[in-house]
Amino acid sequence: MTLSATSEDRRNPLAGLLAENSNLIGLAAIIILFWIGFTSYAPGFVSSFNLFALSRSLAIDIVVGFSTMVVLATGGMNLAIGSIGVCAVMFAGWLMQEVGIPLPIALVAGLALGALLGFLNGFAIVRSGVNAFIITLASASLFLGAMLILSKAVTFNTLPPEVAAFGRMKWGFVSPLMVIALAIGAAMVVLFRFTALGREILAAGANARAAELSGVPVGRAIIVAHMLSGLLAAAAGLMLLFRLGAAMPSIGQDWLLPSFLAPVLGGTLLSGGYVSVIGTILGALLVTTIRSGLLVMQIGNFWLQLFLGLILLLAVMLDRYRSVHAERRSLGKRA
Amino acid sequence: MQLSIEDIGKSFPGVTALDGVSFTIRPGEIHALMGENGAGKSTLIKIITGLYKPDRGRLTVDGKEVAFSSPRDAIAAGISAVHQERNLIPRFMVGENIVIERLPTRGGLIDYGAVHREARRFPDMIDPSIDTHTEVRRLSVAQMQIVEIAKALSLETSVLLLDEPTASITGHETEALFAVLRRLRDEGKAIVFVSHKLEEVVSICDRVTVLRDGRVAAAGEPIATMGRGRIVSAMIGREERVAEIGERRLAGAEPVLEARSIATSLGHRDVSFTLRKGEILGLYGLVGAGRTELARALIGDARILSGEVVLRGERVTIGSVPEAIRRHRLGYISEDRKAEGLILAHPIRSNIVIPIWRRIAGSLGLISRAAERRVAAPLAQRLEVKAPSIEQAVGKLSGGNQQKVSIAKWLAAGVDILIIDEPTVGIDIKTKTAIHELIGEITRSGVSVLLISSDMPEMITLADRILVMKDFSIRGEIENTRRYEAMSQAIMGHIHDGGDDEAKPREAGHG
Amino acid sequence: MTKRFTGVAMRALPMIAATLMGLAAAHASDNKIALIPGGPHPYFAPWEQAAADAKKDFGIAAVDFKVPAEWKLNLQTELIESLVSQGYNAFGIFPGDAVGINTTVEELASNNIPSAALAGCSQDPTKVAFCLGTDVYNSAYLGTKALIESMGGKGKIVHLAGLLVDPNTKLRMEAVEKAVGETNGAVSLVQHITDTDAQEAADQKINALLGAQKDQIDGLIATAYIPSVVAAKSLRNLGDKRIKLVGIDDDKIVLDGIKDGFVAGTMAQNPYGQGYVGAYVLDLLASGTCTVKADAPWIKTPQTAHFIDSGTLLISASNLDSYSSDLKKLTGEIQSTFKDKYLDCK
Amino acid sequence: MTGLFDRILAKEWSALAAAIIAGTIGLALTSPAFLTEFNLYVMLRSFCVVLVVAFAQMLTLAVGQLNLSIGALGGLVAVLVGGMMEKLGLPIPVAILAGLLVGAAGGLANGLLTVRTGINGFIITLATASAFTGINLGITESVPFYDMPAAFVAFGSARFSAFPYLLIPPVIVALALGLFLARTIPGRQLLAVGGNPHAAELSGIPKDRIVVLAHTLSGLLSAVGAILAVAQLGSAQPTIGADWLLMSFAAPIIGGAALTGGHISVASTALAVVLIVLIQNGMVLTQVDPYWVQFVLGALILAAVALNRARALRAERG
Repeated sequence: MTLSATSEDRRNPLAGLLAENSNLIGLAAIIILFWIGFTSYAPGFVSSFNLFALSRSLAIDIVVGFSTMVVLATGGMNLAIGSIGVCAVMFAGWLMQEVGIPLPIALVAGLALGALLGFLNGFAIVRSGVNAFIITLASASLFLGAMLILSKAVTFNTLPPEVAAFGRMKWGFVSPLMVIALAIGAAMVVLFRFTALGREILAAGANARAAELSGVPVGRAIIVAHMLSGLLAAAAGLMLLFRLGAAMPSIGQDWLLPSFLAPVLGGTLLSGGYVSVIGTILGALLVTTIRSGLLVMQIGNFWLQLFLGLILLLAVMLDRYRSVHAERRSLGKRA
Repeated sequence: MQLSIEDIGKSFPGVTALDGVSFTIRPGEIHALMGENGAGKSTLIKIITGLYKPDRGRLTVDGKEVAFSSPRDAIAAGISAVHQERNLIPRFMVGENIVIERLPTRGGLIDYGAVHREARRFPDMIDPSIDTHTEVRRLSVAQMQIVEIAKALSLETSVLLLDEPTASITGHETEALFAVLRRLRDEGKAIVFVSHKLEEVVSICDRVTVLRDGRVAAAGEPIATMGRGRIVSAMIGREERVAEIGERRLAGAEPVLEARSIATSLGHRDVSFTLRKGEILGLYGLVGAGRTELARALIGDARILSGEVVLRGERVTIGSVPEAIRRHRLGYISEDRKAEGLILAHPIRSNIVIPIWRRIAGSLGLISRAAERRVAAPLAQRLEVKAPSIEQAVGKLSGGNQQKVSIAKWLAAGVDILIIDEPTVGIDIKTKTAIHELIGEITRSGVSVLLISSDMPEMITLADRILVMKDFSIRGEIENTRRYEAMSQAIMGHIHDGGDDEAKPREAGHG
Repeated sequence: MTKRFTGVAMRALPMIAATLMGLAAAHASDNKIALIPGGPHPYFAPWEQAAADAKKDFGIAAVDFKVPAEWKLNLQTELIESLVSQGYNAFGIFPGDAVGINTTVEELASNNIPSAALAGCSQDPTKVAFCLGTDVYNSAYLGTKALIESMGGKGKIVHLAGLLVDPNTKLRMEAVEKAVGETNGAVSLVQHITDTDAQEAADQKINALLGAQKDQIDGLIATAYIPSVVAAKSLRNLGDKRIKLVGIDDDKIVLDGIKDGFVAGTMAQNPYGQGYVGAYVLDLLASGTCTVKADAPWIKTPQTAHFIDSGTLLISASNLDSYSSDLKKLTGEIQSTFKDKYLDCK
Repeated sequence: MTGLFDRILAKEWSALAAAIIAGTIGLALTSPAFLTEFNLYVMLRSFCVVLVVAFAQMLTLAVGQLNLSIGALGGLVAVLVGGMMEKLGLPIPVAILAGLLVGAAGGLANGLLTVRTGINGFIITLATASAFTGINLGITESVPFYDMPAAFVAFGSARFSAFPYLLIPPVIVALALGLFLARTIPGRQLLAVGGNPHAAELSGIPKDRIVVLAHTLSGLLSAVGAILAVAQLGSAQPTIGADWLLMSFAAPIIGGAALTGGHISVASTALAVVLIVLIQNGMVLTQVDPYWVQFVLGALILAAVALNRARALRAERG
């Protein structure tokens, strides 16, 4: 019998593993290089204060990256993550401050709102068949507008003290928010590697028509992906709420670029069908490292925006090369 | 200008499309190019019109070798073509579409008066009622086809290639087109007429070249000497390699799938047939007969407007493909393996178990790769899928192995009614036979198969009964006597009924 | 960052300051102090000069003016955190959000890094040592009084205010309403137009307002930098001297407006003083020579119980040339009396 | 008669024209100030920049590309033009020309990167947008250039009764664009590539070069929009263009532009801009909460998309 399934894995599991995660190792190497460089230039970079601050903003960047990663899996996109995030935060803030709802219930309500708004996006995209870009561009301004109208853009800043306290908590030199982000990451790994739902989302992203004809309810998979994206955007927003200690209407407005940077740097394909959870985490780490490093090197945060743009261009080129390479590999032509 | 094709060869991963094709197209003649699906016709056309580059052999124009890297080069060398798929710009006017390569300008701006004057001449030849000012998207399919032809004519090249030009135009317009072609031929142009319609080829073409399985069955034979019968047999070929797939006890098998005068949103009217348990029901027809569309309607991928579908004796309406699979255990193997059958980037393991992820997953919806492997590996082994490991991306497999993965998928899904659409298109002969045996084997284990194919030998090998389809309706039903000669004549009879055919096949069913 | 606002008054300040401050004991200190605005805004431009002067006058190792790229609290927080890891050990901050800034301030305090709120206060309970800023309520009240006077005590006025999200805006709205209330009916407030502290929004709203109700309005009170500038420019474009305008801050366009009679006056704030005195006190706190006196003569405001007024005065045609030296004198007084009024020092 | 009515209804912009007329009448009745000369002038003036920005996006949409860098590129050009005039004291025409060149160069970069990587412009322009903003912030450190030459600022606010001079360049651009798309070869090629890329390529149209041309022109128009904005505001603000993204998509889409490319209309896009400006001005007059504009724009896009879907479905069935 020609098929030697089992032997392949035993013979060189390490080789298999290495080949598959070659780009993750590359990414990790770059990150380490930056860390060495920045630390040698500005010792303050690895001070416990900076590491704590770094871990806090990294945690949020990771979850924002996940929020886009889950829709990239279906080959779609979600421009409304910032608006969904701020809606969830303002809703939770309003519940806590005006209605007096205790913190845990307000958090759950915020997450539920995020999932609902994500569902609306997914439902509109599947039902109307219109390009995800337009639906989420329009819904982004709808959600943001609705929130601003209801809240009159007033910050909810007399929140229960636990909110700010949790934001400042320190476990060793890491913020508990980082632990939450890694927990969500673990959940993502379980979703995409160990559940039927995750496989259906990836199949819908890789080839929607073939998936449909194989019995995968593609419409449902896309809607669920957008619900998850909304949920994660709300989670990121609420984590920011802890960090800032106040529910502010300006949350989430600058999430679009980092939300693409982290997954794309990490290897998630823009065309859909492949996600790398660890890649997204490393992608977010690289972006946060560079952000913090530039600040510490007093290059001034004005030039930061330029660097982030160039990095995304580089990541996109890398992605292009990888997917063309993967395409050539999967079509049998020797790369 | 004389165009000759010399020993052209072209192959794709896992299949040789063209194997040493040579014939010559002389000026002042209409040269028919015929052949069954998968005979290599469309690949040859793409080579002649510069879309593909041949692996071996060469094209010569008046003896000089030419090489085309793009359609532009072919046009420059004097070869223009009307392809099957639409190549018009929907929101542009007819006139503009025709002369888009050389829009006349006055003072830097496009002179639309000149555009219409210039473009007017060509559609008028065929259908004067077409106004060059209307936008193409507002035209009927027939009118669009005429504009495509007009566009090719407007290039005034010395060689004009028409791929199934009469597929969607009426008899009256066909006559007008033939008159134009005859006039162009008399002006010394060379015309390559690619068509399935035997009676059209016989009435207008001077010579015919027939392709079969990538090789030339008849090279530039004058139509007068060939005659209808010899053309048909050249197309279908004589080999008697009818693989033995063993007898099946069909007597008294109860019907599993019945269509009672169903009409669909894709254009079927009053289609009825019965598929019995363990039977292979053949559905034969040419391009555009509506067979794939019928399959899509049956599995819930298109709407059934009227009539009844009865599954295992019970009347059903199937809303979606997932429902067809999960609730009715009805599967469909698509003709376009790469785009609709498989997920190329994903490994064999997951491609096989896609339909049953939900079933393998526990209550929490959790699956491990090991669980998938426990289902996929034995199936891949049983179907002898040649691959280094089950983690191999399906895209890296040969056509034959990909089809085996496709079949393994449906075996995993445990469907007992399987619609198979062109199972062995683009697959090498050796693997083809293995797949035929495989289909035979699964029917013996109780699966009923609706086989859609335009590969005559395959149909006669596998099918118990054969329905002949044309223009979205069933034209006849023939018991399969497995005698190749009689069966192929009978089938072609149904397809080409209406012509004054010498060898009128007697009604089938004679022993 | 080259200075943008090279008004005559500005250039004179350092020389005068040096002479007046001669008496302060010049003691070298190795503190690194950072003055951080909420984001880029012309109001804070004088902080850069104030930082340089404070460094020179008080021999401080470093006094730097660092601006977040945008008006976003997380960018301001990120910048402060980064500066801490670069060794800065005292911060003068304009809070991006009155409450949001407290989490960062508490973190600084826990690393015993002193911080002070400058030009705007953080909401109590807060760990900032003190809040040195303009008494916005008083400034808006005096400004509205001046406007009413220039209108002859009667007519309709419109209030052009800054961002709704800025707590100072609410105080200014209340002050305007109080001043109008005291005319018991002679003067009426048509509406507050808020969120005009961005150029494009201001331009669109103020022009639309003038376009629509030019004839029904008699006076404009602007309590934010950018609307004052836009209103001055619009009135000049309209060639309208009937509508009286009292603005805020001393932008060249507003000062020229006063000179040419389009603008009745403007409420000057004292950004230079806030930066200069702020750096001086933070240096003392950072080196531990002094601590803040609990029972000092603090002013109590709705936001904080540790408020110090950095001074405000009305600039009109009369004191157009002398206002900057008046402000200078005011800064000198606050700085020299600060130690014994508000601090216990070793 | 119904034939004529049907034909008008079929026209994309029929719904738009109706909405505009209804809006105008409504506003004129509710607030007397609406029809005053100065208010019309204010509306027309704010119409200029939005129109040019909408045309910039329309051009990339014509070839089925999405351009997210219009605002960022505009901001960069604004501060460069402002800086050249204030810091380097360059004469106005030289600064404007340099600004237009920078805009075209930015667009060219977008086009080349998109064609070279084969990825939709969306991601490329998302990255270049951040790069352009980065350069803008790097140069200005967010501090605007205030001292614009008097003639330049005067042009920004000069008017002849209700007609602002600022409206002249946008009108010229609109006419030129209409002519370019209807009567020039590159213009028709641009629409052809958008309508049916494969057919265009088969007809010998250099697809890649046309996509680069579309991006370059889009960059150029972003620069025009930026220069008009600087003239209107009288100062070169680094934040110019920050809120152009939604606007640049809303107008062409409401004007019936197909996202997949190939179908755009200068007239209906212009009408869509009129409608948007009308709504914004209306809201200021009726003292409606400013945040409603954001909400209404999103709703308008969805409504336009739904209308186009309905019209497409009806056409399919009809």
